[in-house]
Amino acid sequence: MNIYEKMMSIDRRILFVLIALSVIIPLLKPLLLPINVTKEAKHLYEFVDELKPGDVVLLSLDYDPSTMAECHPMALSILRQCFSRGIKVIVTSLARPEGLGTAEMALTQAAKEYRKKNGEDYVFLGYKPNAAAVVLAMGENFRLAFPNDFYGSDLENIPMIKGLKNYKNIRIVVTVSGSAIIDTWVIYAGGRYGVPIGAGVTAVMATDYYKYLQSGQLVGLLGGLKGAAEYEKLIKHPDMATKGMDGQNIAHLMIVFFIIIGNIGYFLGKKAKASKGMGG
Amino acid sequence: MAIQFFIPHQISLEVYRGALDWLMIIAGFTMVLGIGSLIIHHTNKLKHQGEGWGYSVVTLLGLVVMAIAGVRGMGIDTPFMQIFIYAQNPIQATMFSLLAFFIASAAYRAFRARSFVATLLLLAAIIVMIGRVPIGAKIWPPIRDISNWLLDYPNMVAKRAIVLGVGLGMISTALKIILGIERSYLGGGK
Amino acid sequence: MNKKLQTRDKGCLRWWILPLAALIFLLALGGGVWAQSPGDTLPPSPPSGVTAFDTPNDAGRNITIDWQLSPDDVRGGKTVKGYDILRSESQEGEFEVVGSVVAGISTFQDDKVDNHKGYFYKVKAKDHLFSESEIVGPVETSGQWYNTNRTVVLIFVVLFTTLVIYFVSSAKKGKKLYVRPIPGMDAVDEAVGRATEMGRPILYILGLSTISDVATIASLTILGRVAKKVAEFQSKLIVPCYDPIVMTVAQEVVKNAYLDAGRPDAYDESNIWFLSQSQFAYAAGVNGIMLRERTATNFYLGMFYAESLILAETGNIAGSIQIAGTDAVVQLPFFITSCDYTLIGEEFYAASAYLSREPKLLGSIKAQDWGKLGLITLIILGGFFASLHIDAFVNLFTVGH
Amino acid sequence: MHISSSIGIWIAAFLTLFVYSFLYKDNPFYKFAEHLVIGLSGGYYIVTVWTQILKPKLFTPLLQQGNLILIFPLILGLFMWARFIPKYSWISRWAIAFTLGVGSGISIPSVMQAMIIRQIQATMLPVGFHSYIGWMNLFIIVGVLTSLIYFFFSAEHKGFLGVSAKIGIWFIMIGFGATFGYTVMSRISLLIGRIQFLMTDWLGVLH
Repeated sequence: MNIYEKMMSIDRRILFVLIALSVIIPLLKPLLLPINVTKEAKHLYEFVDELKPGDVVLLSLDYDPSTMAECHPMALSILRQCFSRGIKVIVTSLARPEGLGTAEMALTQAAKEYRKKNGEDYVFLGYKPNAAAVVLAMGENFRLAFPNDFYGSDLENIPMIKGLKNYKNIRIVVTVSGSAIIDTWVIYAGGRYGVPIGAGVTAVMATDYYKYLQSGQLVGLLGGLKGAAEYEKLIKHPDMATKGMDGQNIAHLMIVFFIIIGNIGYFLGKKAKASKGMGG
Repeated sequence: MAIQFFIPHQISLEVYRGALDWLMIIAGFTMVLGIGSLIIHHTNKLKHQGEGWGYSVVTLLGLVVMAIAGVRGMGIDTPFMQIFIYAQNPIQATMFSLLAFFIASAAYRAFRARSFVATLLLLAAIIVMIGRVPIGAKIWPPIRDISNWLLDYPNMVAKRAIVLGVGLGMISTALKIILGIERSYLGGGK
Repeated sequence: MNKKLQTRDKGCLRWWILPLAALIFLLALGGGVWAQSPGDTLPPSPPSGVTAFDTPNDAGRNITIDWQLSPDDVRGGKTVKGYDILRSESQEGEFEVVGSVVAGISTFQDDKVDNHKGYFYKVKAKDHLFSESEIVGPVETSGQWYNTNRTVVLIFVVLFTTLVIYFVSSAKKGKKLYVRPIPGMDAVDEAVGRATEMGRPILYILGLSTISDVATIASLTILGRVAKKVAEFQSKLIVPCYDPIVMTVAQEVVKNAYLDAGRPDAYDESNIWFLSQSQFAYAAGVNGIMLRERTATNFYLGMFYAESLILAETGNIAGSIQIAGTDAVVQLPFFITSCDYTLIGEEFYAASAYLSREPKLLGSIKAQDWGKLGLITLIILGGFFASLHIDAFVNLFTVGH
Repeated sequence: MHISSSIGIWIAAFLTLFVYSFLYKDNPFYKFAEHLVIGLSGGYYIVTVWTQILKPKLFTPLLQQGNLILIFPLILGLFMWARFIPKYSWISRWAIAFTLGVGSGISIPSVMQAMIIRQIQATMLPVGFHSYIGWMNLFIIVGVLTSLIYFFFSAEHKGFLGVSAKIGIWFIMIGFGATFGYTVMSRISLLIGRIQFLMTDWLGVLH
């Protein structure tokens, strides 16, 4: 076996270990490479940053466990930004019933950090099927879509909701989503009721939603783990996404390295074979 | 049903919703058919004590436990959701993350610059992979803009052309089914 | 747009409109002048020019109310906080609030009405005091039978249907139609031959979708041709299935192909079986087959998801000839990099026609090509007009709801 | 550094490790997790199909509200099951034909609208030679046209058509490269998510 063949026949398990290490080591020993902030993330941050204490934001955590890796850090960052500035938050989760668990996790964690009280500083409305109908109903009145909050209290008895009727009392809707539900928000809540919309989506989806940025239908957009890390940087509260970003960096480099090694082996091996063929 | 699209009238809307419901009901039965053949497959294995019949017990148990848990409702605190959160979801999420490893292995073994077009593909992939993470801008700043440009223009253009072609293909297949020209879904018997 | 006031008595529909509009206009004007005295002790000026009409292009049960903003409703201005919309079933009857909007908005849709029943409306501008507009009505709603917003879709569908029918019927009459060679499909014979020589089986994957997916249908057609070749060459064909219905259909397709090839005796139903309906379990199962049976050729034709990479990479390692085709755009790059031939999107649909040479399938390919030519022309025209800033052409293609 | 005391987290962590053990090679632990998830997802489907579809759409209206027309989809659904009995499997053709027929009918206008008309409208862009956007719009139009020409089947790819189709396939390949790149990104993020779960929620070595 010559060197080229060796280069082309590394056991796949070695590759697997390398990939795993390129994620694990940066997590343990963060390099904290600088993260450049895109203008899409900055616009969203600035919009929320300009709100006054007491303003209300509707945050819809429309993702489920399968896209949690990318969406969860975004949700936490936005909640932290709101809570740290005294902005009140209404939370819904409209994509799938499985999303209830992840939404509640994010909300309770952020609320604990900032000692915020359910019913006074935030409300968790929960999930109802048929997102389009729910988004439209909330345009008329929150009580129409959600007579009770997630924990079963009557909306009339929740202090924070008093005086809030529909999107007109909301400064911005932010949807963090792993699915096409973002279209529903943009078309119905944004298009029909004129409320500004911001969004956080997975990396795969991000390219599909630039169109809404250009047309001004979205205030800002966070794309994938990178977008989440950008937001963590903006609110100066680095967390999971920032730590994960190092892993993402190194793992991407590792894969590119594999492609190059594989191709060098392939070409040199072909050349060697060709010259041998001529000799024989 | 194609005609319905152009008729906003209530009656037409009800026909449409009705048909959608019917399709869903039939799909429901088909789903049961799939689960039925799953159960038959595994009970057969059990009966013959075939290789790995123990795993069939696991499958059948999982199925029964989940179905029974579902009887008690689907809220966050129910056993159904708990099993979902702590068993079904981690396994599924982990299986998807296995792809990260397979991509690495495929990158090393399969992605060869065999031809000019394959080289184009590889280069675009590498640029996007590096350009989309912070370290890329550190190594070579313009790569970020290049990768964004690739995503915004050539990527969008190619997708649009494919979608146009696929769209026409889908419509003509649908027409052929309605006109009774396409019958291969019935098994090709003439 | 058929915005119109509809009355209970359809016969007197037309002459109604003008006097009514004029009356509303005059009254509103008068009201506006009367109310336009400043000071906070006075109510805001009422909204004017209220119109109510059956919302067009819908299923009925919806009335749109439009009005002009109260003169006191100015951005950053003082008084008007919003409007209430009131409805009654008779002109003198009790009006009830059916909705309200904030200042600056001048339209409302009332969707809590019944069809074929007259309604009266008025709009109330409010701050801490309020003033009401004139009453308008009666208006009634009904569902419309044709959605004018969708005319352009109808035109496209009709044109394309005509094309398909024309070319299919002319192909049936025996007109020769050319189809360009499609990479991979010419290799089918060779691949099957190679498998026979090596004494190894051929693996055919129909994708991971249901029978109603276009990709699955195209794949079944190709399966028929491949199976016929396999029967002629007396090779072995393995088809592990993901969907039980697709499986039973595939069995019939292969059985018929063996019949066509004159070798019904060689057909073995146990080679086409249901593997699993779980994505990763299916992928793992197929991987096992590829490595154990050392398949000579693998076909991956149909709808694929994330498992495409696992399948194609394993086949690549096993050294099989691989032919893939799908309309799943996200999966295509993985196939392209690890398969010998990959059919992209529509190419995959066309392959079934190319292989089978059936005139009716070829006819529809021809129709699709003409369709594409039409699209290209429209894009060029559209680009041309848009460059000249003539937006009317581009707007022709806007489809409303 | 606190190892989790929640039983659920421990179960989830072990199942995660079971699945990763497949990377070394196929083994009983992986098989256990794999068979478990097949069973669980089967059960999950049964519950969702029943609570979301069959009960609200079929049995409640049929039995309690006497909506007798729903007997037809019930029968068609049962026809599907005829596939189980080889002798009567032809009956299921009716159900398949109905499903496909109605499905095709519904799809034609919506595909025409979403995949064709909206897409060509978005391509009708103003071309200009004095601005970046103007040039890029020209680029988009040329790109879409040449890529579409690649999908011409009834004419030989020679001469002008050949050149266009060749440029078209370049566009398509670059597009696929980009898709590939960000698919990698997503998958790596998922992996990071799982490893963070193991290291944070379970072992507590990170916080």
